[in-house]
Amino acid sequence: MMMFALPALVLIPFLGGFAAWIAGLRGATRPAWAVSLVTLILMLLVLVNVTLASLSAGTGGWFAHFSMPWIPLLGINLRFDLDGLGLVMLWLNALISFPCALLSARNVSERAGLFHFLLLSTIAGINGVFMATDLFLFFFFWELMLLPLFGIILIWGDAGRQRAVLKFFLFTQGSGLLMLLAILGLVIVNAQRTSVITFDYFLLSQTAMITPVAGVLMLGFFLAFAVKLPMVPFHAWLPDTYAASPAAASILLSGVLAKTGGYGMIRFVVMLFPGPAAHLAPVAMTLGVVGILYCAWLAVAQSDIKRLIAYSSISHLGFILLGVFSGTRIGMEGAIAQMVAHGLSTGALFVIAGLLEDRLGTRDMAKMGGLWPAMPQFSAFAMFFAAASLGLPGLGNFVGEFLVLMGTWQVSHTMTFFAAAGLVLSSVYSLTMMLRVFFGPRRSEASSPLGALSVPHVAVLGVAALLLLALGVYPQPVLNLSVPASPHSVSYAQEQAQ
Amino acid sequence: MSFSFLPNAVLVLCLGSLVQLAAISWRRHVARDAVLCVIVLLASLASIMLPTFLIMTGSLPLFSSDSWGSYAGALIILSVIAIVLMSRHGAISADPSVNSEYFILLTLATLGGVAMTCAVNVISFFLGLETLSLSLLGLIAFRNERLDAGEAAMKYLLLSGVASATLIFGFALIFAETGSLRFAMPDLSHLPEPMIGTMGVILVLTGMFFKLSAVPFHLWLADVLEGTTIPVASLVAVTSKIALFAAMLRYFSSVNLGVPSAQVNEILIVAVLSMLGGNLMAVVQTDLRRLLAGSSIAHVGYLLVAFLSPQPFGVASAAFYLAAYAISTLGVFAIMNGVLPQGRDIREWHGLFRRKPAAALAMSIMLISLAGIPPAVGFFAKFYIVAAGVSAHQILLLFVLILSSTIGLFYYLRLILIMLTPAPEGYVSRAELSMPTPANATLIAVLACATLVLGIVPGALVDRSQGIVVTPVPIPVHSTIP
Amino acid sequence: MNAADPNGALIVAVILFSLGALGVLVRRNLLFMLMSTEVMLNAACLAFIAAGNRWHLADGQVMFIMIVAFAAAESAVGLAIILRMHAAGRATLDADTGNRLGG
Amino acid sequence: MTPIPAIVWGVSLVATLLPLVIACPLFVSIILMLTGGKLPARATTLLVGAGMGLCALFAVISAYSFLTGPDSLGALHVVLWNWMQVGNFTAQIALSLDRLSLVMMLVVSCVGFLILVYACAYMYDDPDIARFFAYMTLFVASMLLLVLASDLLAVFVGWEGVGLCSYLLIGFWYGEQANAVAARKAFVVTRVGDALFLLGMLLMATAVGSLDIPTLLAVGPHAPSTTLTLGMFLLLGGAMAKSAQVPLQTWLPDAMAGPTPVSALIHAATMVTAGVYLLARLHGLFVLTPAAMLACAVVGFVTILLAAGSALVQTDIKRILAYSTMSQLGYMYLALGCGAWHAAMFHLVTHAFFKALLFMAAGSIILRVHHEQDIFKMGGLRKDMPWVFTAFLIGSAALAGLPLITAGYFSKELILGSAYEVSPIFWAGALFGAFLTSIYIFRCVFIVFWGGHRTHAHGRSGMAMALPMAILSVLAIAGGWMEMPDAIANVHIFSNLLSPVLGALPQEHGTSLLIVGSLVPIAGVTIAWTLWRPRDVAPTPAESPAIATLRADWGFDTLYDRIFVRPFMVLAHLNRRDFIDRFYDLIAALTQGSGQAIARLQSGQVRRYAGWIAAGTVAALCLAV
Repeated sequence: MMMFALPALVLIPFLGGFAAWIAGLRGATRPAWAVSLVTLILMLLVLVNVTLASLSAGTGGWFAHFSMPWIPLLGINLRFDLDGLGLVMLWLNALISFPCALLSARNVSERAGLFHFLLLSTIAGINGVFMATDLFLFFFFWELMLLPLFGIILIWGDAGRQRAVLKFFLFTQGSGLLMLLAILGLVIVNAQRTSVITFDYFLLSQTAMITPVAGVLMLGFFLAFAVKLPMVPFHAWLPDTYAASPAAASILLSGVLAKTGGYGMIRFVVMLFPGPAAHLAPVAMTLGVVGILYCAWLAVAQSDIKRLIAYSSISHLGFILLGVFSGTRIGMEGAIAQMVAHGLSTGALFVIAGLLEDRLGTRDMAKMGGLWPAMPQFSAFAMFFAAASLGLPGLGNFVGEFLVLMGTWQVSHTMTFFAAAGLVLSSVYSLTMMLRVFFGPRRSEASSPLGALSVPHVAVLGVAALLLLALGVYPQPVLNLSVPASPHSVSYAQEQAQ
Repeated sequence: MSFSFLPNAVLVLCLGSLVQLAAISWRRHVARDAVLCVIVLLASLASIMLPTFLIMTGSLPLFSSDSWGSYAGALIILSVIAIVLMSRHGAISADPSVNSEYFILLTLATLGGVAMTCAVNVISFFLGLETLSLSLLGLIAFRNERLDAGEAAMKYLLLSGVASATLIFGFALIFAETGSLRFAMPDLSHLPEPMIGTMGVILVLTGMFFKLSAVPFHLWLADVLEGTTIPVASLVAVTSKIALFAAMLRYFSSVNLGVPSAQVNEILIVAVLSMLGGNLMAVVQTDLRRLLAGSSIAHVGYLLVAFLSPQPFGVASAAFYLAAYAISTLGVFAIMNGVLPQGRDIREWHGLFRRKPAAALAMSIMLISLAGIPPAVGFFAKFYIVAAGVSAHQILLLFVLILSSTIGLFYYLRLILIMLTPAPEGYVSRAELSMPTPANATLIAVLACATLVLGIVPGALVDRSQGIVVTPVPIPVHSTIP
Repeated sequence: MNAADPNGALIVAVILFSLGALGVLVRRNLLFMLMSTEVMLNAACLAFIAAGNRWHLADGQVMFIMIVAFAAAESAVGLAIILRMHAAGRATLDADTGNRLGG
Repeated sequence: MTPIPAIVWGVSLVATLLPLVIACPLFVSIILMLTGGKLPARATTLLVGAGMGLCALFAVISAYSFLTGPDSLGALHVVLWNWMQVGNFTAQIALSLDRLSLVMMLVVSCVGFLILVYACAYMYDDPDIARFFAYMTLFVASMLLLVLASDLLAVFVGWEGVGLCSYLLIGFWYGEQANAVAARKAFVVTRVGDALFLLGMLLMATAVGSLDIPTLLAVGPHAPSTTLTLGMFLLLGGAMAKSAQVPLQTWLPDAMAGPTPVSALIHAATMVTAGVYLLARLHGLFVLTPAAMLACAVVGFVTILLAAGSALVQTDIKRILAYSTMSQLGYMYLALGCGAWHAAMFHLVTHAFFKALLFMAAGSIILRVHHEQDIFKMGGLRKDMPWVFTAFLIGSAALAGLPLITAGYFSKELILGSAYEVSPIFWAGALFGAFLTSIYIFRCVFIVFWGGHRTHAHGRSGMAMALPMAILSVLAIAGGWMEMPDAIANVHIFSNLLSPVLGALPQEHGTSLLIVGSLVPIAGVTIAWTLWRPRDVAPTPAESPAIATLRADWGFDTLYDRIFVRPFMVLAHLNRRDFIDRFYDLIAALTQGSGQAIARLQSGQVRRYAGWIAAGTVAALCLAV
């Protein structure tokens, strides 16, 4: 049963998306919405099933495996494998996808069917990325998940979306082609060594260990993921894109899509090319620290709330880079925890930003101010997530950042020092946001009357808050589960493969 | 004493054109001629699969039939069938561009193309080439009521005249050196005056690059595409290029392109120029056809990457890429023809997703395929080419390819973006939407499906293309001067 | 040198070819440009004849005949097109003026 | 490796009550948050009173049963759950009760209880009362966690939680921009310290492998001394920021923007003392790093004088108290620096009493003179509010350290004595500080309560406000009598209580110091009387540039603004469009340009096309030949 669970995780959302599209063809919003919710719930159930099976299999190593030939002549298979890291990422994706579907109900009025189709196929693509262990398949999903997002941003986005979305696509695709080059290089090298053409992650990992050109190949992977993460100086696409995206898209982008970069860094850079990655580490970590400080600094100056959150998000992602390349287990775990926590907190912040834009009709914080009395409940949520994103102990982000810093400390004291300075800056911009939006005298006379929160909003924000709290006070389950399995650890899945 | 085949397709097409002529001379009936044309093409397609009927013995082998030839031939015939399907636009009598001769010319063009694909002798190659270009000339000039058509034809005539002359002069020089008309690049090292031989090869390359419209010999393409009807434009952009690329591949099949030499360097430079030039040119175009011209130039550049990458992937990837390119480009042209015949200015395409969602969707699929994004076939084609390049360590070419296809993404995506967004204020649309004919509609549907299916399960086509081999023509050696 | 000396003939052919090319480049009258292309083709013919002579092969003559045939067809079509353009309202034979395509 | 028996939650009475001490205020806070201000004011106040009462009660009970219990000399270790465990690093959520944390717990819970009762009356009419108490109780909860947590990382949770709550409370009246800004400032400045604290923890964790405080104390001494010193300096930095010591003191005066009970609770009794407590908790490591101790002493020394100096010229009653807090904390740091842990803790306790008292009194004054805070607009309040006057007088006396009758006296004497041990300079400075203290506080007393009316008070403070003040007044006087020098009376309750943890009390010095220390405050009071005794003309604040600087905290604020804040913001705004982004735009422009150039080749002139073909061919030929 486990075998077919993995492809099901890709197929269910995709087919569900089709169903939603059909349902929405007659212009009705409700049915499409309902269908996509049902689909997500179905996906969640499968995921739960997989998780239970994996937990019974015990932590560490590879839990599940699926493989069938795709293009046999080139040794390309439809191969999925699942390890702890992938599982945690899948969960993050599933959790983030709910608000996207739930909250879209109000701000996607027309062509809802199409919207849900695009949304669900994005989610399917992301699921695929987190499970694919055939490099061609991985690349296929990697490119595939962007396309529907392109549509979502373009159709339902805000002003300036054309430029933003083109930028987004050129950056990601261009870097993706570099990765393609690296993949093929690895395959060819492997073919020359073993005279067998294969795209299998596990088989290639053997070659990746020993080939002299590993450094160059790794660079191709690294750049692709660095753009997606994003790492300074490849971050230029992100603020524009986040700002121009509709709420659902920016939630998905910041919540999950950025994490695919971190995931790739772990699975295809550090795990596949340990040696070269170690050589690259100082550079990568330096860039990570630079990103933390530089983008936090930029965030302070933004007047568009979405741009502020976007820059803050880049700044936090710097910690992931730091942790992944610290080369210590603790740093790696921290990076993973940070991915999850950041996904939740930033996603929630984008929900809030989207709602503000919804209610006030502007993203300019100069036009806001003194909103607390107008929407106390909502403001309290905002305060919570702002606190989370400035790394308040007891909330998820702190666990991630602390572990990352600890891992970094064992490598370099100065970097840790500067990263910690980033914590101070994060408090500056988070509180500046609170100050300019919610505190101070009421400035937004022009704004429409601000009603209470809708039930879905409360549910979404509440769940996110609870999860962050849980992750903050008792992260152990996640830390235990999310251990990335190395390609060399021969698991029963692999034995089945041979 | 060597055998020479007369490929079935050539035979069938000759007979077919005769039949068509006879039919016309009996009584003109456009619909019938169109059907006849399709029948002839289908027959020739079927005949490719069959073993060769006619094996004549002679000292002068003109044609060989190998898998490469038949693959390219089949591709050519299919593309022409597609063109015929899209040609029947509007009421037949109303559109003078579609008369009986039109279909004969199409058949002849096919004949020329097929002949080129399997020619192993300069004579047969030249024959095919000129049959193709003369009938093209006729087709370009066909819309005699339009001044543009005339101008386009005139330009094509003059320039292709120059190109053919250059080509044939090159052959003459080589013949003078080697004393053989075999259609294969001579081994320059064993010639009395290698310089003349090299000159000859360079001139031949010039002619070929012109027909392929590779930078810097590309300038005619945009004008011609702009000037002529859409079906003919697609004939120029797809069929003739397939034919010529097939012939070129055969011409160089006997030499190892891995080792650098004058002509290899030239091809390399031209490939780089074409990839960059084509995309850069397309980025700034506002006329859709000129944009497509740029894109097709760029794709020639990509093809040359495969061309420069030897076995195992070289030929296979080239074959696959030809198919992918043909499908997507024909698709774009078919949609233009069916939905927005006057949609020259890209701004005409604003908001197509609202007005004609299905067509817009199909168009986007084609564009995505051309841009090389999954799940369209173009993605796998590009992947295949890059694989070939990597296996041949063509680092420079690959980086140029990545750079240029990133540039290329820009305008393909911008088109999709335009179709998704409503027209800007103050722009008055001159083109009105038209309903595609059933034939055209089916064509679009088939091509769209093919694009997606081949993109998701390319296995079958890969197997086919992996099986392809180019039987190298024996290299003309320098026989002693009596 | 006798007329059959292949190298001499080749040199003549090259000169002829370049003349033709030059003609295409410098002449503005479409007719003359057409004729220049014919000149280039004829240069090719000459080269083939000479080469055929050099190797005592008939192939040269074959090519010669074919090229001539092609040249004839090409010029015929060319003239037809020029006539058509004239009929369609292009007043001049000047290649540089009255171009509508391009840019 | 820990010498302490780890007890799992629920086996013994203490182990059961200890978590509840934290849980009570926490639950109150959560309830208030979830109800979102829908509760009526009365219900809210009752809830808070009950919650805090229970908290204080549990604290007292567990304290009692601990002291009477078997391991009253050691510590009680209650493991709640494993927080995180990665590789060889483990962090636990565990509480540990020893005599030190016991004292602190009692102070926090009991004084906190009193202050919240007071606050119930003070804030009763505020529409946002529920939010206020949600923050307040959450604050108490995190402070208790800070006090009781046995793992440094868990301490950090409380540490930051306290910071967040103070941020929320300072900005409680967010309607005014200024309050919100002050709140942000307070958080950011303390956050600087927190970052240092975090780095210190990282260093310790890597050196020792655990952040469990007993383990640290046990294993830490074996760590290389440089590491230890660096770590201690970092922790000291964190503590200084929390305790508003120079040079990180600038946030405290602004923090008076919050309601007065907030000032009483946070900026007098509890939060600012967290740093002192932390250092006392780690004294076992602290003694090993003389450099850090010296630094600590110097910081305290400087702070005493600077703060006292600017307190001398303030006009806002709450600011006066704020600066007095700073300088009193300076005494504690001086004591810590001199290794006089008992003295520091003792002063911490007494200071909590009288400073809370002072703030409460000030609060009731402010409340009854229409939120007027400028002392020069008050006057002659002695008759209007005798009880408040008495309370304030007692508080001031304790702060000034009037001999024998006040708690402040004894604790300060203890500090002065130990300062003298280390260096007479410290002693002299501290003494001078005491002199200034008595001057500025009695300046305030004389101006506010004597002289003619300049504003008229209304209403009277209710029972809920009077009672806590009464209790604290008693403590402010009698609190000192549990620890007296032998010269006066041989009472050592406090030091005996703490000595199992902090070691024995250093031996006494001559009575001469004692006498000097007793005379100085009296001299100060007399000077204050001569300067500000009631005259026919209303007193006015002396004005001069120097005094203005003094009043503005010696210009630290403006200095920081010039050096850090302004450049940072200006540059940020210059680069708000992100020059890296601009760079990519440049690339795009270049592409477009070259595209234009290439497209321009297609002029439509057939001869030019032919020219290009010829050129290409010729080029190829040249390349080939």
